[in-house]
Amino acid sequence: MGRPVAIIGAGQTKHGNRSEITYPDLVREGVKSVFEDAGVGPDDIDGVVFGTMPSMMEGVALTHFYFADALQAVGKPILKSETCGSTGMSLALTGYYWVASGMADMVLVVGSEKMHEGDSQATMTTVAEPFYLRYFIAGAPGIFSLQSKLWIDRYGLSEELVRDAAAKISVDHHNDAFDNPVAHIKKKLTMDDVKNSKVVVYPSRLWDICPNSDGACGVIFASEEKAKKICRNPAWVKGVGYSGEEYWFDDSDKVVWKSAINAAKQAYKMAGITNPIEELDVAEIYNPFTYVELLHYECFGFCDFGKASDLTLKGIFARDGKLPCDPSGGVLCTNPIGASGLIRVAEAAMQVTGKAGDHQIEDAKLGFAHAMGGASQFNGVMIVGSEL
Amino acid sequence: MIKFDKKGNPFIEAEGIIPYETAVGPTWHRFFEGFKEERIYGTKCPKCNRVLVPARTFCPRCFEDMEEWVELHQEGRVKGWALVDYEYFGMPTKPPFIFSVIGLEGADCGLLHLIGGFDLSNLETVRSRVKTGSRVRAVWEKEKRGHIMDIRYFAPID
Amino acid sequence: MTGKVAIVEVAQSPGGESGDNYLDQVYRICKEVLDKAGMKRKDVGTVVSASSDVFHGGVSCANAYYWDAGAGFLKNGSRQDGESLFAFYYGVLRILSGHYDTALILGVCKGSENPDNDMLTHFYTDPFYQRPLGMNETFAAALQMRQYLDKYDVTEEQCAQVVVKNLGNALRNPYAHIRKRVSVEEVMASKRIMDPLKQMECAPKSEGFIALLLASEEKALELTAKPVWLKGYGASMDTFYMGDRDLLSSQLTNAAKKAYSMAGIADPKKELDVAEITEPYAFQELLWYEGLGLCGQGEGGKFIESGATGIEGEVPVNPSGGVLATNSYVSRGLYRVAEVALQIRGQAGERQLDKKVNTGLAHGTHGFAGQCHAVAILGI
Amino acid sequence: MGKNFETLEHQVWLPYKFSVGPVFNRFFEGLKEGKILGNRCPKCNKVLVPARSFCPECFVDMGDWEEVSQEGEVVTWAQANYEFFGAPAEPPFIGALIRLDHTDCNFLHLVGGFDLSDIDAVKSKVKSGARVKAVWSDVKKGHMLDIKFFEPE
Repeated sequence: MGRPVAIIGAGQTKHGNRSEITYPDLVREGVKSVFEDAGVGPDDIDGVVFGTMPSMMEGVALTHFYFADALQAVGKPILKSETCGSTGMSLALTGYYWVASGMADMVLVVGSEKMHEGDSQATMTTVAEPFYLRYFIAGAPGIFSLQSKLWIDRYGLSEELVRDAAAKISVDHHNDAFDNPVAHIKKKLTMDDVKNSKVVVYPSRLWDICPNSDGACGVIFASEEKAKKICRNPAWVKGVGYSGEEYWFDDSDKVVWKSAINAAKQAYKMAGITNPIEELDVAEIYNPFTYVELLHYECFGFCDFGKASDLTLKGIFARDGKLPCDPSGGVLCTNPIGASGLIRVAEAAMQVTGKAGDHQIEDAKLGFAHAMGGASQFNGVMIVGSEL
Repeated sequence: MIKFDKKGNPFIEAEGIIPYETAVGPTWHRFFEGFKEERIYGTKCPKCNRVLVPARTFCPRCFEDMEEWVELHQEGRVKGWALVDYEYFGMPTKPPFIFSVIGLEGADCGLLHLIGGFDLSNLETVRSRVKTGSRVRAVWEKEKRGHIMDIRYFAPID
Repeated sequence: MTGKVAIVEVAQSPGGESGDNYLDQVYRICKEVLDKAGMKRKDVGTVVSASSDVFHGGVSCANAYYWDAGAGFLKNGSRQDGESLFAFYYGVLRILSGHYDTALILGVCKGSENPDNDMLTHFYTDPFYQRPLGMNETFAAALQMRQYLDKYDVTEEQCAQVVVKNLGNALRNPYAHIRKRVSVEEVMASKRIMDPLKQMECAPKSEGFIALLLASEEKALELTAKPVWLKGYGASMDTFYMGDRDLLSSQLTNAAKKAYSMAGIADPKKELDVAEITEPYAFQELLWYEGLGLCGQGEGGKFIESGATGIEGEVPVNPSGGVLATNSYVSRGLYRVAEVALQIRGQAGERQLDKKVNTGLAHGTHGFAGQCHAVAILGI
Repeated sequence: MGKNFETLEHQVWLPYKFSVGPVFNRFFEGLKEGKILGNRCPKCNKVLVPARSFCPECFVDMGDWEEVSQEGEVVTWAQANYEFFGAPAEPPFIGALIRLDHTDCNFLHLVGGFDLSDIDAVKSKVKSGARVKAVWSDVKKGHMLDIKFFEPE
């Protein structure tokens, strides 16, 4: 499967409301931070990959033009990947394939979003075509809450049990975020705070839902030869997967979710993983909604279908559990959408190289990163490890 | 003109309005003609035999033309639902409303539409009226314009 | 290159306005390319498409919408924004990585659903400086054209000749949008919408659904007797603000240099049998001749006048009629690739060049005055 | 729009709040005072206008601010004779790249202040290398069009 590919650096901006600077300056902050982490500069880069949410979110179309300088892409080939919410993972995959193909030795991959400049839910409505879906979709909270409800009702579990599990996810992640210096929302919450917060789209309440964040993330992918020369401690891409299904929401089952199952399967196969809960040390799941994180545990084979709530309440997926999920606080606490998927990869790479600071999972050697997108129809996975 | 937010950060406001004109094509045309007669049509895949609604030109999985039109029942069961209780810029349907997947009899995928016809202001009332598995039936607008909202909503059948 | 990738089949839609539904058009073009290759949807390795949200009929996250129509059901795929040559290249990378042996490359743009390109390209601007001043692609091109005319011995009539040549070529292309015989005088007399640019020197707004099937060396030889191989690729981005750039010395030179060096081309004028160039504004074809090294700097006008780029010339440029005939904005780069591939395969119908075509060049550009260029070299 | 087949008309309509940042803010403050501000790259020493937060070429933060000259030379220009979305003025008007004296990039703006109805007359006045000078609006709001246009000398 092509050449081995390493991640030799990852950098993030401080995420949150970044209305004090322009969008190109935000992108540049992300680019500078990854250059600094990798110890390389623009001259070392063979190609640039960039992506955001659609033009409607940015208010500027084809943003690779606008950010050409902030990306230091002048004179270089560029690829502009965009797949809605999974954009960040699609960016990472583009960087991976570019290096794996042998056509570049070092690729700078950057994703960004400045959500305080646009209107995220009004933009999400334009993801829906104007004949049918547009009248109902109600932004991301609409479609993902509907998916959550399908999942909640599937296994005949008590609503209280599932509600508690989702509340625990929220409490834990908002607390985890205190140990992530770049996270956006950090908050001490109780289970009751979450369960009594305002209904946005039932079953999702305010604290079940991610914020709008401004932020950028950069990751540098490199060939084995370059990585070994430059970097003492690179992360290695062990497995990749991506899968998508039909556009219209209920054409495929969204509970036993094929695109999620497939994406993980592809990545596990390539990484030689047969028992993910035993073999993985940490996972960064794209979790803009609490319930959706639970649903993914099942689709990724971290547990049996219908068991995610139980095991979550037992702490299996907590920071000190068997398979810590989203120790960074995840998308639930920080969501600059075009960067969010790439942040998952950056975080997983930081974990397996021991660079995650206060939210480091001890001895993490194999990390799982994920993003989802489209009209709840795409899933992408990248598995990174400390060993080639 | 430059304004300043609460923290003193300068910004400019703008609105982007871009007009589009989308070709309807024969499949949507026929589907919405059916709406004018209060009929809901799906199409059947010659290969996998699934009936999909709204009607399609092709089966997304088998990648074959779907030429057989099938009229569906106007009753079905709620497969899933969510109560939308927030509003944003340019939202086409005003909250509160129930966004739902309805499994019409005779169809192999759900139809996305609204559930309504009763008071949506109280979550507990809503939860008692709508459950996954509840039976619902299409309620039509009097004036039809060949549009997805010619069905006003699906109402629970008690 | 680290391996070989071939174009196995090509399917393209006509550029004129049609009342067909968008998704149906995407489905049919994919079906056509698969039928030609004798493949089923499930046999495709990966799908990479190109589309841009503002050029996408008002539906954003474009590839979510056409994912299944684009043969993507349960595939590992991706999408490129802006330039369809990017999607072509990304498909090549995916094959070279060893993960896939086939890739379906899709370019989609239904111009008839969109407002005019001036409005859409206006959204390329930053909100503070270039937007209040009304910048768009036509405005940028007019500034570039004036500088070109001023600096070199290039005449407006020579620019107009590009329109005459390309629309003339389009008469033989059943897929072309604008097909009519025009004269230099007519072009010169058309409205000077953005002086020195004239109405007839600006590309129209077209539809374009196009699908290419790519394959690894082994798979290609299995699928076709006429593989067209990718020999070289180069792309290069310029700085953003118009005022920071030398509008006459574009990144095209850089992109072409990379592509030629990969393909082992030393003298493009001699070694290329055909070139398909993205020329949304007539004079740009002349300027791009220079960037591509087909003639010297400032010699684009004389070069077209010599007939060298005519259909029977030394390096015929845009036998398809080019972008002046069919401007399916996002997918126009893939249309260039498709035409070169068809010429090499001898399948270009009435517009087939009257010589053996072994090596050809496809060029794509987007952004103000060619902010970004991509060049692909194809051959037998 | 009116096509000869069945269509659905709709629009994308979205609100934006673009962060101006300190550099553009200062530049626009300058415009309000009738000044055109640039800044200098500490590495390549170029003066860029409008002022930037970073040098696109050197990728370092820009250094000293400078009020730049309000006069310069036309580098290239085009005359718009049609209406288009986002146009800064009713047609006809002239857009141009202008090299302000002692700066190192071209400044995008309008050229005007004289009769544009006859293109040959225009061409005798506006050409590459022609000297132009900023003419300001009476009311300045911190906007690119606080400079009305540049007028040939």
